[in-house]
Amino acid sequence: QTFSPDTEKSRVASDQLVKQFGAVPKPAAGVQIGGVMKALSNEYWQLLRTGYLKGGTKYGVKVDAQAPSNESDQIGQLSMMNTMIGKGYKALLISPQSDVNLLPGIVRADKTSLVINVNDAVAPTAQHFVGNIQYDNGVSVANYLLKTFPKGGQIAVIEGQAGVYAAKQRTLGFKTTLAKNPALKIVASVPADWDRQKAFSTARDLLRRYPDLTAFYCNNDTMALGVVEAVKASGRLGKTLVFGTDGINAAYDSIKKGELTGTVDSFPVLTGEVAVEVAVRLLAGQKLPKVIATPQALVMKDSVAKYEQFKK
Amino acid sequence: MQKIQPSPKSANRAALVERLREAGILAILLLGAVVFSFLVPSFFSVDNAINGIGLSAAINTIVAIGLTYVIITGGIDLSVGSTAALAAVIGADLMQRGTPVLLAVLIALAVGAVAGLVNGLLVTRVQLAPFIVTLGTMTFYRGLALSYTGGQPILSLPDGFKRALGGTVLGLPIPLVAALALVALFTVFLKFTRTGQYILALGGNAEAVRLSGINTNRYITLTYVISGVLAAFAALVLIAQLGAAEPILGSGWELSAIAAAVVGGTSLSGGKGNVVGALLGALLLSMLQNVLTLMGVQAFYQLLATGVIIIGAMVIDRYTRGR
Amino acid sequence: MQKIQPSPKSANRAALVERLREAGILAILLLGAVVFSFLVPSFFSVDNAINGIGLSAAINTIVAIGLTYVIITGGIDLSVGSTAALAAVIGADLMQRGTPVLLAVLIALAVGAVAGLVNGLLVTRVQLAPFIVTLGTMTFYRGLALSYTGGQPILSLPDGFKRALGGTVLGLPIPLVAALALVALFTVFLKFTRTGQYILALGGNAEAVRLSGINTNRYITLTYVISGVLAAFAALVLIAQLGAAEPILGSGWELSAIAAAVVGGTSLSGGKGNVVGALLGALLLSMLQNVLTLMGVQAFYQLLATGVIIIGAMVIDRYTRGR
Amino acid sequence: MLSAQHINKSFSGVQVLHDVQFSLMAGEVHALLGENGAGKSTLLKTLFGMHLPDSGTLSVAGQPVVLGSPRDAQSQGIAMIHQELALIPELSVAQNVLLGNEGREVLNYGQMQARVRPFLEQVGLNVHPATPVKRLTIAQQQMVEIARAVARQARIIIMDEPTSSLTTHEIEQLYRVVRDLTARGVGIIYVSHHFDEIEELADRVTVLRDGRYIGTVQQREVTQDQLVTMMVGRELVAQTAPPARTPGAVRLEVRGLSGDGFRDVSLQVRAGEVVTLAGLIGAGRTEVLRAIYGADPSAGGEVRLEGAAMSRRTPADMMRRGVGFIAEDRRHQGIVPDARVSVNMMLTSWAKGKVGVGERDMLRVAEPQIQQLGIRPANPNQIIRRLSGGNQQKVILARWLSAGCDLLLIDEPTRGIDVASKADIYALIDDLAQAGVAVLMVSSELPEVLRLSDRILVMREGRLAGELAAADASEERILALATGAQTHAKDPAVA
Ligand SMILES: Nc1ncnc2c1ncn2[C@@H]1O[C@H](COP(=O)(O)OP(=O)(O)OP(=O)(O)O)[C@@H](O)[C@H]1O
Ligand SMILES: Nc1ncnc2c1ncn2[C@@H]1O[C@H](COP(=O)(O)OP(=O)(O)OP(=O)(O)O)[C@@H](O)[C@H]1O
Ligand SMILES: [Mg+2]
Ligand SMILES: [Mg+2]
Repeated sequence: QTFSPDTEKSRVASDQLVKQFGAVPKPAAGVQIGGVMKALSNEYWQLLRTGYLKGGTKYGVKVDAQAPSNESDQIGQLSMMNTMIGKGYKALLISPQSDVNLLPGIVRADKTSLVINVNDAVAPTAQHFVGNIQYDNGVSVANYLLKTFPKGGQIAVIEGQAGVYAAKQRTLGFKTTLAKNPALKIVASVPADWDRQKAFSTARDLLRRYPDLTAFYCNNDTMALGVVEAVKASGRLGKTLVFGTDGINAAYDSIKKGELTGTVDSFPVLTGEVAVEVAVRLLAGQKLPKVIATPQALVMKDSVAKYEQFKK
Repeated sequence: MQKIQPSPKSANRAALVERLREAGILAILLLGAVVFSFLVPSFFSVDNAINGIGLSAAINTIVAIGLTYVIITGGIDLSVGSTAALAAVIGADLMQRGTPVLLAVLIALAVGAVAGLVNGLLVTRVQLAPFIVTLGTMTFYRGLALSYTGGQPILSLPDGFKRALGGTVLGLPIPLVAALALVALFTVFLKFTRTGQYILALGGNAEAVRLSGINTNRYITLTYVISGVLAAFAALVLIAQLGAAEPILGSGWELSAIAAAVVGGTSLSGGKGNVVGALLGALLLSMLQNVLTLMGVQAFYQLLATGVIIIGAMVIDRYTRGR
Repeated sequence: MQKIQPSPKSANRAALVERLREAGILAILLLGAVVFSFLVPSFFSVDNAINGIGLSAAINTIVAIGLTYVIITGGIDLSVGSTAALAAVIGADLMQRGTPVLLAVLIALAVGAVAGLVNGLLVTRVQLAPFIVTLGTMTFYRGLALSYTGGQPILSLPDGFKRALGGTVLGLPIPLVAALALVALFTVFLKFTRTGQYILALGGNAEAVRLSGINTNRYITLTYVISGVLAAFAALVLIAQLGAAEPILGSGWELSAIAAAVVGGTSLSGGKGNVVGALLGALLLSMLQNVLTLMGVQAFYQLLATGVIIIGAMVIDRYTRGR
Repeated sequence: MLSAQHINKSFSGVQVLHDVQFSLMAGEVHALLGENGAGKSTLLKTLFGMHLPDSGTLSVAGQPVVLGSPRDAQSQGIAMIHQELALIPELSVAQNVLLGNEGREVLNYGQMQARVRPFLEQVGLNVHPATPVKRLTIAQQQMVEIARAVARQARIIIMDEPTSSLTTHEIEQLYRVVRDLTARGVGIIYVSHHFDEIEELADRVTVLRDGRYIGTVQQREVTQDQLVTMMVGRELVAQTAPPARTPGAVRLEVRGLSGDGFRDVSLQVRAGEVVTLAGLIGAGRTEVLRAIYGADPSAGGEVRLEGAAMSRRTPADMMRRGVGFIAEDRRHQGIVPDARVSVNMMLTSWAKGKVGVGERDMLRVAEPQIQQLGIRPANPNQIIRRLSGGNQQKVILARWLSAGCDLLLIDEPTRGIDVASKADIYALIDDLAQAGVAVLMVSSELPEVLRLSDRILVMREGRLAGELAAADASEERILALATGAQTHAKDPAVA
């Protein structure tokens, strides 16, 4: 009964929007769109914000995006949303800190402004969701491993904060897919709370216990970069693969240096642009499917160049 | 000799000076409100006061009342956020399974009470430091809440419950009304009951209270129970607003509530504190957040501004009180 | 008359009892180590002890030393994590721009010192509560760190720096060696210098020390400076290992460090504390984390286990000390 | 009605009470005498359930009892006035008096204040019952403690040095209270180091020495000298006036000093001179002393040390200029309770760079001081909190003696100190003066004032009321100045 973009039927890929719904209509003059971000302390959210601003310029609307000062101030974020509703934005792009903390804001905004849920926690009552399919993040790394290590190996998962939607789905997608080959064994799946330092020391412990570890799959890039340092310190660079998620700049740099094996880029800048586009279309009265899935791709050393253009 | 004894008048004057502490923050609050009303166009509105400031202040106030009690005895309760989450998911789960709302609410409050009782007993009977005890239970209760729901949120709460705690009465949102009522109740309780007086006395000089033949352990434990129950109640108010309960609810509550209490004049070394101060502290912090958002201040600068304003308010408070 | 005088022997016994506090935790550490060695195959190895537990405890130990000093005077420093972040990004930025490593390190430490000095002056000169001051600066320094880098991590640190603080000496990781050296240094400083004695006495009764003609403000401020410098140093050690400095580094450090100090026998009400205890406390917490990771305990159960073990260890400690 | 037999008590292996016995009859005042550290407080604490004796029996009204906590003792009708004040500073006088005895759960302040008033009147404490206790002087707080014991309606009241911070006027009040109580059949155990009080009040006297029971005598049948001999095991020769001294140059000059609680105080103290501020409770003497030392800010006026003006003084400045200060409230302003005796003694010496912090350095300084002042137990490593009150006071004196100073400000130098030690301390102050140290002290004990002072400055209501030279001084003249009464017309309050 719960809304999950990962399984939602009413869904369209963002690159199909123009094909299916025509060119982006011109918004009325003076339309303002507000962004309620999750936080700005992770580069991912900053890139998303960049996308919003870019989208605003591109489609001719003014976008203000704000973020609470830390990632676990749920009531604070709700107050922030309430405050922004009061300021009279035509559409609000919200990235809730948890699945439920912005629900009353959504109800309140219903009368005055349109609400679009942009990544990564999912408000079950949101009318529209723009973002990548979290479950698929895990799937793409698992598929790569299935293909590369058909004879099997030992895999460790570094999870995000316990109980968070993105962490759950990414891990689930990864594990479910990987189960196709029982020889690829998940030897550990432990949380590091999105934190570089924790990921680093957890990975060191795991490498000691499983010195021949084949690969780490990490729920985000910050943790993956911490894991890379642990792998380097254990002298296993190149032997133990490390995959991250998000596609932040630092992850690209690391991939280019040959340290991080790959990251599932969900193109935050592009996502931000799409979110603004979707808002503009909806404000113009278009009927869009409930979920607009943004692209994602497993970026590795050989494909860095191809994807880097989306970073601007 | 008569002349040099403190007269009743000067005793009243003393009480007045004590009250100035609250007045100081009230003044800062009002001053802030006036300044902001000029600076920020959309600040001065009933809607903003209620929805922008009121709700977050209400939850924080309710939690801060309990923490004020605990802190007055010289203790601390870091587990409030986790207790809140545990009570919320158990209560919500029961409602979802069809338990009558009132019963589910009572059970949730009881969960809060038990969580507080465990803290209290570990502090008084086993004589562990409150910080360590509640640091441990903070983690433990969170683990309980998460494993209880398997990490999933509980989404569909009965409308009756949502209306009862999330609605409005006389145009005022119930959370705010509840917070104000609790402030009144616990102010009276602290000042006009024997128990409240013992709690105050305990923080001032626990040994002296024990020598007066009073069972100090009982009263210390009681403060943790109060803190647990109020955290549970705050959680219920919140989930009624949100319409859903999740096990990660309440993280960071301890810090905001301690901040509200301390800004409101409660001393972390115990013996001094008042519930109205906690309310004022919570309002001040919420107003700050609200104004910074309205002004469109970016997150990084919000942090800078928040830091400066918290310290600034305390400095003003310090100098208006004199000395 | 002679007979009722405690002999020097019994005085030594008293000192011994004081030391039992440390011994108690040491015993728990060893007991834990034995139990876990049987439970978890890869736990019992020199490598795991040094590189698994020791290394991850190093950072926390360094921060906890500073907090121990602050807490002994009856204060608290919540700003260590933010101070660490600020020092780290400034130091890293300078290195990235080609400043000589040693100079950049010194500047980063100076940033920590200044951050601590600000805390200390607000506590002693303006006489605000340490909790509020460092809550404010915790927010403020974090805001500074974030705006300094625009929220971006600083990635390319010179290899010389990484090797200097992240490498090994005699097969031991430098962070661990540094932590142990600092524990020794600050233990000696506390016990065998005038300043250390004043810091201890201050926590016991600041007014008595002030009336003995001692400039208590200076010593209190010093503890905050020490805390700031050590937080900055811990940050440098961390970024040398991680190879990157990010402005959100260090969040939550205050809680782990306070926990290590308190588990190690430092009393939050001041006057009592020892640096070796902070080391033992940090080791205990790291061992716990290490074992849970090695055992592959699921996220939710890690929380449950952490809570139970922290409290359990303190209960055992309590009863082995007797009384 | 109360009897204790064969009481033994030891703390961490050190025996403090050896086979002690004690009994109390209804309506009697039974004084307990002994030197500092003799075990008086310890015995009383076992009677009040604060310590369980290692062996021995207690009985109340003929029934054997086990007193495991103060609650048990209270339910047996025992109340206690503690040597160290046990009040809650933030609560009002009324709340403190009724603490644990409020009756109903919901408090009615008006009624509580009304309930308390008669008790305050009975002890002669003229403050509003709503005043927070922290705003009272120590003496007033002591009277609150007494009122509290009275309000308990106890059958047995234990008073552990109730007069150590009272002046003559309150002591008179206390006598009256005690007589009221005994007339109603209440038994009182009374500890004091003042023989005049014992003479005035006590029916029987029990003497302890080194934790041993020496004997119980009828007060009327013994002389003071006999009691002293029982206490200290030898005879003491009492001196009543200071030795002849010739003061040197002016060391401290205060001109027109004003502040909280005092106005326009001017005085001088010369090298080798002992000057005392005398006066009634609340006359502002403590405030003057603290303001001179820079412990509190002053509102106006001037303080000069050897001619040099000390404007913005802090204790640290004053210490560096050779000024010492011993505060009135030993527990809150004197000792560092959880630190060792040696550390407590060294604080100032360290600041002056006179000693290192090595154990051997500390012992080198501490041991002679312990010997000289007769501090017991003679163990520099004991935690000071575990010392008897009198011995704590000696440690604080030792703090300044070992650091050395040219001007010593002492507030109540012998609060809670026994006769023998008092004589030692007087001799010590004499020696200091002899060595050229200037001493300015506050004392509420008139015999002490007369015994020590070269000059006596009497304060009344925050102002200097007059000055007496040692030769002209007498208790009557001091009191007359202190109360503002004419020299011969007796103040009814003092009578
Ligand atoms: N808790 C304790 N631990 C160790 N020793 C103690 C403790 N309490 C008291 N003592 C010791 O017991 C002895 C008796 O102390 P007590 O306080 O009974 O003396 P006192 O006769 O009341 O002296 P004073 O006249 O100074 O008040 C002292 O040597 C003291 O140091
Ligand atoms: N906190 C306070 N606020 C206002 N007045 C005070 C305060 N403390 C003391 N006073 C008043 O200051 C005056 C002098 O106080 P203080 O008792 O300390 O003088 P003193 O002569 O040293 O008396 P004592 O013999 O008790 O030491 C008194 O009138 C007292 O009531
Ligand atoms: Mg005594
Ligand atoms: Mg005085």
